[in-house]
Amino acid sequence: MIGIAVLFAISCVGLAMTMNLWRLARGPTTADRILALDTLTINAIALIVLMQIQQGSAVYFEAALLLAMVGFVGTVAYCKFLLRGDIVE
Amino acid sequence: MNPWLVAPILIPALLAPLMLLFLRHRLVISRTLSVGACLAMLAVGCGLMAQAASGQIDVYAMGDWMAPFGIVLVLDRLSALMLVTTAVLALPVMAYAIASGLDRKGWHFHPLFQFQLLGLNGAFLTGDLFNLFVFFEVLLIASYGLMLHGGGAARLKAGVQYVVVNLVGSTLFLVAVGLLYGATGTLNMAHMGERVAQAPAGDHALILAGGLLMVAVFGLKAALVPLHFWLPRTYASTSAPTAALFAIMTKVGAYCILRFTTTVFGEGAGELAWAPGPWLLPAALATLLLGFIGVLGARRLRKMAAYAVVGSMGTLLCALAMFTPESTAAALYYLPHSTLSAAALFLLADMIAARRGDYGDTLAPSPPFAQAGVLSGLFFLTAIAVVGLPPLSGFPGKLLILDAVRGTTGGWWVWGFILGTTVISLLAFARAGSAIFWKSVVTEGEVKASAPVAPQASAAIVAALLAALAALTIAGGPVTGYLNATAAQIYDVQAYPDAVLDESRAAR
Amino acid sequence: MSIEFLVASAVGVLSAAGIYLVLRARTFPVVLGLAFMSYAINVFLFSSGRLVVNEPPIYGQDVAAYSDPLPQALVLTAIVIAFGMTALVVVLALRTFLEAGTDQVDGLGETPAELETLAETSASEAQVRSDVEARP
Amino acid sequence: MIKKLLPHPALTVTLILVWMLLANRLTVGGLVLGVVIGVVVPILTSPFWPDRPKVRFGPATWGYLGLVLWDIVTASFQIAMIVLFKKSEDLRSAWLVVPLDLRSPEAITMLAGTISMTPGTVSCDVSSCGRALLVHALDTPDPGAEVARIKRRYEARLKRIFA
Amino acid sequence: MTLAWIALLPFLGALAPALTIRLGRNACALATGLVTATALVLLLSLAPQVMAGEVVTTRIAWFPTLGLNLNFFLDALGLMFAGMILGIGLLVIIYARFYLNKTDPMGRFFAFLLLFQGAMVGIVLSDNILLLLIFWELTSLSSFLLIGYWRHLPEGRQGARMALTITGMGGLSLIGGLLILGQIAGSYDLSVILQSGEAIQASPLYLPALLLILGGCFTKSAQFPFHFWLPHAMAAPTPVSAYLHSATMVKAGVFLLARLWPALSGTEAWFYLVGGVGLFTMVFAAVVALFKDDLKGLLAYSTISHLGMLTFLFGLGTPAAAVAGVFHIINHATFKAALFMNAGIVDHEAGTRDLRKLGGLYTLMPIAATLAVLAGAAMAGIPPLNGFISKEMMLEEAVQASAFGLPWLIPVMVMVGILFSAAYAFRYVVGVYFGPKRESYPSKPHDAPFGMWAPSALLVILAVAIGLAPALVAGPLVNAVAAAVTGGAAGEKHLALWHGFNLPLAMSLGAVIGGAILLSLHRPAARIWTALGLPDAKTLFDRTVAAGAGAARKTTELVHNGSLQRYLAMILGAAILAAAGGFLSAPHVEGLRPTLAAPGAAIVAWLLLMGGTAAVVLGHRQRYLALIFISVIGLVVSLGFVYLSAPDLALTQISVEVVTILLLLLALNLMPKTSPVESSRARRTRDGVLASLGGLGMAGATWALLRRDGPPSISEFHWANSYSGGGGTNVVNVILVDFRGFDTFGEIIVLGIAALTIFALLETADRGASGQRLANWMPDQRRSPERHPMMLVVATRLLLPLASVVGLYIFLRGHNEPGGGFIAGLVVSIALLMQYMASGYAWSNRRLPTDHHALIGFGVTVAALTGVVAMMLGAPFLKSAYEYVSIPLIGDVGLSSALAFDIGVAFTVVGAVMLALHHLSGVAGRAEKLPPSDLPMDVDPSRAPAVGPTPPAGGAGA
Amino acid sequence: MMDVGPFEILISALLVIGGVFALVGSWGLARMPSLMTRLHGPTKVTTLGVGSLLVASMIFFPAIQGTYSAHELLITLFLFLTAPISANMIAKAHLHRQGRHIDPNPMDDIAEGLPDTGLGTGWATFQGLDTDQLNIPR
Ligand code: NA
Ligand code: NA
Repeated sequence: MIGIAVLFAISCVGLAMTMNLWRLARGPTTADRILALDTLTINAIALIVLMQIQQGSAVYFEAALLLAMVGFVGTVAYCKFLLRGDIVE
Repeated sequence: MNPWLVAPILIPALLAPLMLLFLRHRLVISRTLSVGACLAMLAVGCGLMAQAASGQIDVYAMGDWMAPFGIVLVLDRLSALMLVTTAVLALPVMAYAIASGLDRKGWHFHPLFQFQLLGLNGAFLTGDLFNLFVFFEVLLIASYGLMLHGGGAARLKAGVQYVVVNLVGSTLFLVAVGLLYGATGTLNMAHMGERVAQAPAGDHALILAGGLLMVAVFGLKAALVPLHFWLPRTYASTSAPTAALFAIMTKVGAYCILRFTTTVFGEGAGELAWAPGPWLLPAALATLLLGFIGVLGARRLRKMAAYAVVGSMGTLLCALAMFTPESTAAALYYLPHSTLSAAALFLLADMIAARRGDYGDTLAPSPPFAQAGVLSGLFFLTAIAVVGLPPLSGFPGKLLILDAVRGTTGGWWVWGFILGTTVISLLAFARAGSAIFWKSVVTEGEVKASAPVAPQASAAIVAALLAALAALTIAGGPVTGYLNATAAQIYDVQAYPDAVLDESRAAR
Repeated sequence: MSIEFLVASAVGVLSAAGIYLVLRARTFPVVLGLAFMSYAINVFLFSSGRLVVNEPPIYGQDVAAYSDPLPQALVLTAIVIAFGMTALVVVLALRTFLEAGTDQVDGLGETPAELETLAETSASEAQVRSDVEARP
Repeated sequence: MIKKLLPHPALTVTLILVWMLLANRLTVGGLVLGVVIGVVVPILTSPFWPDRPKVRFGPATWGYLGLVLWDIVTASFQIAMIVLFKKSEDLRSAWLVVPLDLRSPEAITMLAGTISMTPGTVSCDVSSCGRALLVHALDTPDPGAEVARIKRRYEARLKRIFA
Repeated sequence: MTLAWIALLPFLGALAPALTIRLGRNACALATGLVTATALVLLLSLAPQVMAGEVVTTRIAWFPTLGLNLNFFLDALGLMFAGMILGIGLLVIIYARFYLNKTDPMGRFFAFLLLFQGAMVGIVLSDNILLLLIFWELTSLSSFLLIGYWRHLPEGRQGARMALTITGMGGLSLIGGLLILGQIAGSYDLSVILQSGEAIQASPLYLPALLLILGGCFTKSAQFPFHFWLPHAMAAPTPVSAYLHSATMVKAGVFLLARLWPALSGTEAWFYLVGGVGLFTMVFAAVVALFKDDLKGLLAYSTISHLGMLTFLFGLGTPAAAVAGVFHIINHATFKAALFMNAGIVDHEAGTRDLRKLGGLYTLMPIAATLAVLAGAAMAGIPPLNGFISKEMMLEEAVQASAFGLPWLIPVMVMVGILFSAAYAFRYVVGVYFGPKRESYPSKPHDAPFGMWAPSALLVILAVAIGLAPALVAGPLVNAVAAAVTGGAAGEKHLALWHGFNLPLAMSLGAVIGGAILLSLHRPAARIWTALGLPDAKTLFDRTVAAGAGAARKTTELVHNGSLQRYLAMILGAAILAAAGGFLSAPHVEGLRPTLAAPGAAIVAWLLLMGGTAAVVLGHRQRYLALIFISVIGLVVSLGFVYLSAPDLALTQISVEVVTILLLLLALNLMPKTSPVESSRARRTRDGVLASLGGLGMAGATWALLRRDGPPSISEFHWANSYSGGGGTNVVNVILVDFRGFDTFGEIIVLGIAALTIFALLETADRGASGQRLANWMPDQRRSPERHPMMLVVATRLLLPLASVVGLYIFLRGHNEPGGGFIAGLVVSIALLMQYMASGYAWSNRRLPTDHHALIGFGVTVAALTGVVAMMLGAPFLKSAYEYVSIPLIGDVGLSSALAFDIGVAFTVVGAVMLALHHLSGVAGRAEKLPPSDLPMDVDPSRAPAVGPTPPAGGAGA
Repeated sequence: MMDVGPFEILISALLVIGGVFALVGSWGLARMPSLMTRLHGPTKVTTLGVGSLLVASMIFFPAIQGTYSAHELLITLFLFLTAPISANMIAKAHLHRQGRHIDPNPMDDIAEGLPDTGLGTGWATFQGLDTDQLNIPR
């Protein structure tokens, strides 16, 4: 049962990621692309979590944790670049 | 295990961070330490060479993990030779850098120099292919720093090219390592050689693809045409001591071609034995030709020197490509010669440029300038060395090569190219010297140049390099004796793998 | 569709993109190209240990199967080195742009004589020198 | 002295908790290490957090957290419905200006975060005097009521927490 | 040993003039003369032995494996030449002492002269042909210095360069020839080679060897068509011309012909090549000589002609001809050196060497005139002078020779040659000393000082003496030499002035008469000659060289056009070629390893990767967008690592990715935001093809690897020993810090150096052109005024401690679980970066005033010391140790020395990242016109309202 | 399907909900008409979806695998902490790029620009502090 649910969820997240890709490619504004990337990262975290449940192994949590942290930093940096040019000032 | 094997790596590894931590603003102490380190490396190198001369191959297992599982340093006659050549080069170059005040013209010259030596020594000692990559990176990144040291738009532009080309080269290195590891399951070169020998025929294509790619990567460092493009502008644009030190960098490539081919694709490799050779020769010939055409076509002395490096690499690689003990011994004689003579030429070009003000090192007449007499004498001797005329070591070097390649496939080509390019370079240097020194006697006006820094010392340093070449010539007998033994050791199918892998064999 | 095929084709596409981008005429795409090459090579090197799923190389008495740890260690080293190199080349690209006013690297607009000009170097060298001297 | 040792007591507690979560094991040793970390890390990072917002930890805080959590869940369902079934043309989006009574940056941030995570609104900007929030509402029939709801439901509670 | 000393003495002695010049010109000349005299005495001390038929040898090993040894031998041929070199050398030194001006640097002159002398002596004494080659090239080099001695003369420079080029080229040809010769003979020792004549001539390599050797001989001895350098070399001071270009150096080629005569001569090839070239040169040069108005030019072509004659004689291949050749070498040396000195005296006294301005000097310079008459007569072959005897011997051989089946061909040509020889000899003597006296000479001529004419007088006396009593004066020597040259085949030859009436005598007579007639017809003949307008070899040579250099420059600059893209294309192309070539030239069998089925998510990830890649490639001109897209690729790669059981890789990739992006964004801020379209469609196609090939290759290689199992990896050992030997369960980490800790050690050094270089690059960015550009920098995009958004600042304040804890955690667990020093270092760096991004550089840095250099230095030192400590404990470098320590309350803690190593790694990482960031933002700050903000956030309602400006240094303390 | 315990059902439900939410969030991103409207989906729905999956995982490991893992909580904490800030920064960037005339929903035929703050000052993205205020120490 969990197996099927995981598969379902993975399919959902996978589909979500393709939508993110579409938005990323499509834009039209830069902010859209940043948002799409940010969402993609969150979906990637979801994917990792699902992968762990599927494999019954908890080795990859740090990857998800780091992704959460790093995805945020990336988004902020991209935005800051749009706002100020200089991301550290 | 002989702990002295780590010394050539450890000396700079400890000294450079020390300078970084405490001595960033202490030029005098940094200089003292730097020269001291060079001297120490020379001493250690000589000691190791004396030891290697006995024919014993010393293995040092890093972290006490035996080969092929851990990384080992291997000291044989060849690596000892490279260590000593490096140290012999480093000392005068460092002295010149100090004398000319280069180390004040930017940050971190001394740590970078030491790191550069670390990378070089590591590359010469390691027995592990991936560790070789790491040391390549160390020496490369230090070389980036040194190359850019002093700045300026021209240097920076050239620097971008140098860095990018080498980054691509590093990528290719890893491709080769990946292929070879994937196909042999090992990284230790001696072990890889064994695995290659045992590999099923179906794996040969992959192994050879990896092997040739590896050789191409080494060829990139060795400025093998058409992988040489990075060199002329880089060497001509950087500071003279850096260019002089870089004279050994191309030799790293040559060394690696030799080491890698003999250990991995050596006699024991069956059908794959010596497979890189036939690919290497045409490229080496092209290198030779293009290099010396560049020498003849250059507008500036430093460019000329840079192309001379390319040309001399062609000469060296022609001999290496034959993969016979005789040709290897010849190449190994030519190696220190071409290193030291190129260094002398770069330093000399710098001295000339410094004394000619705006005329710089252009191959055009200028009004008379300071120290022209001394410099012309040094130039004459350096040109003799670079062209390969007697009485300096270039001549016996070329004779050795010509003698050794006789009778091999392609030997006649080598003859024709070496002799022909010698004519070209002879013509080029005659023109250059005459333009700089003779025509200046009759050119009106005066040069606007600040008084040269440490003129006597600089001249003495170049003279010392030339003296080293003279010593190489005079001591031809013992030197070639050592080199013949070196070649014999390299071509001994068993010696190197036995020394490196014995422990693990016993354990198995 | 096998994982192996996906990985192999990914390596190929990343490499191709890397090659194409480093052949562009400006430093910035070249840097991007180097990044692509770095991705490709990391995956490739990693692949040299073959692919397995859910067998991380964490040692345990009862663990029988594991992915080859050695290529992973190699890739880690390679990533770190590539990181340092990328940082350097990025800064170098910036610095060169600031000094030369262009990020062209295709030799356009440079005559052979210009390619050999070093006059600028000496001026800038002199400045650096005086600055370093000013420091204790 | 205490202030120097424990610049942000709440942070210390959080960090100890985080450490225990990370360590994944409840041992005395782990706890000791967690306490050490919980004390040392805030001290080390305190220069970057010079202000000490006064936070009252009490039922109000926990209540607020529970409320927000509930709102997040419902908000998500609402948005999901809108996303799935509402036509773009029918969306009654609006800009809301939320005048602020809160003054501490931490509190305002908390409020803005709450707004962003709860039904149909995303905080977009603050005024340059820091006394108003700019909020985008995805689908609101009555913007004024929405502002009032925000002030009543969240800001009022936050005022009590950040005294 | 004596022989080696004779050869080396002039070299060592070259220091003498350089050192003694301070004591004056006489001392200098004396010292030089003493050196030469000593060598001569040493040589003569061996003469009795040699004349007795003994061969004196000295053998010193030098390059034994190459066969290049200091092997000298002295036979009669060597004795004759060495005697000539040293004897005439001595005379030239005396002559030069008086010839050189006060302003001429004499020390240098004599030093060069001695170097040359040593080289020449070396050639003739070498028993080893490789050694001979060395001396051979040394003559080229030292003569280069001597010809260019007068640096202010452009003719001197050009002459020197031309001589060096031509003879140098010949020398290289000779190297080839002699090496082949050595190969055939099996030794480079002349004594062996000379014994192997038959084997040599039977070898298929004989002809190439011969051609190459002749290339050396002909260039050195100025044989047609390599003759043209010699006249131009005459720009040298006269002593040099007399010495090098008549008596010694140019004879080196002839010497070698003589030396190798037993081994090479006697074949048809030898006859036609050597004899033919010699004969043609003899005739041709004689003709040219007649029409030279410059005395030295005339003598130069005369020399060429005589060298041709010598070559012709050795080319005939008969022992008798060889004897004649040997004899004429001596004779020519005597009269030609004398004539050169004479020409120098004329030049010195009359101020010109132009025959058109000279004449009638007989009364003004009687001594010089007498000597010139005698030497000229010897050159013209008039009895009873030595030139006559050797010419007769030559004619005797010539009339017997037949070429191409035409018995008259050689005699006729020879006849023409000697006729013109007589004519130019007459022209010299008559043109300078007889005829009408000129009204004004450039300077007032009178006889030269004794020291200047005495040497030539000595030579003339010798010429006369040989002519009168050849058997007595030269007979033993000539016979001995002939025996040495021919290997005894010549037998005893009685030299005599009178051979009776015979054809040669008639020819001689005819030549003398004809020569006189020709001289009287000189004016019309000269007009015809000028009208012929034969091409000037020097012009041709210069043009060739210039064209060669030009072509070289064009080629070089065409190939190396400064385009990084071309370079990379070549490099990548070569790499593809190498790999593909290797792959295709060996067998390949597809592997059988089963593949893993790809789940849908993997395909989605793959699609993302493809999409991201396509977006970057297609949109790379929009740089900022490309950076966004590239993040997708990093993300997918990380996910791939997660899926494929490489957690450490995933962590590293994730954290490296973001730092890289941050650095790129920082750099992009100051750079153009778009790339223009610059490459043509063709270029893009080329790049596309290259990229496709490379991509296909990489994909193919990956596929091939993934489809096979391969031999067992060494990592099985790592797996098995990771816990027991390395004390950790994360095998990747144990490999990194233990099994292959040395790699990691190198890796952090790389990182450290990268940071140092970044520092060095950016530290100077505010100076020079760069500083100018930064000062004038204008943002190319509209900017929001807010620098430090409040909400971001608040969030990062919370995130920093959280991330630090995570970093610490990842660090501590690294040895057993995914993680480690590098990732931890990056995590901490990212947390700090976040702080800097949110609150600004100035504010943050004041709160974390770390010395990044020190961090890096500390990191590397700690890592190195971890290894050194092991060494101090007697273990190898980087040997690890681990211990489970029981700490109260905390319990058992695994402490590994590798942990210390990892600390070094982490510190280096943080230092490197922060250093790069620090300086990048420093540069950006310089471009910024705004003062740095001291506030952590722009909007802060809790802040007190403004109370007026305060100095920024007053800073906001915590 | 045997032996389906309450945990399995709970986990499965959470997984399904999480998956659906993640999908819906991204669907919103894909289909909404403007950035401001698109921002809502990922910020709330996706975040909650991932949260749901994390909770599922948090239950799954101790309940099914018998191993204990609380990292999920940390990830959730991170996500909930960062998602609003990300949204805020993206919105700010977008406002900055689009200007004051930005419409809350360009599809609804109502033209509407950015409102005033009502306090006399502007929005921080458009109006900064006075420069002499910048150096004020606190
Ligand atoms: Na909301
Ligand atoms: Na609207």
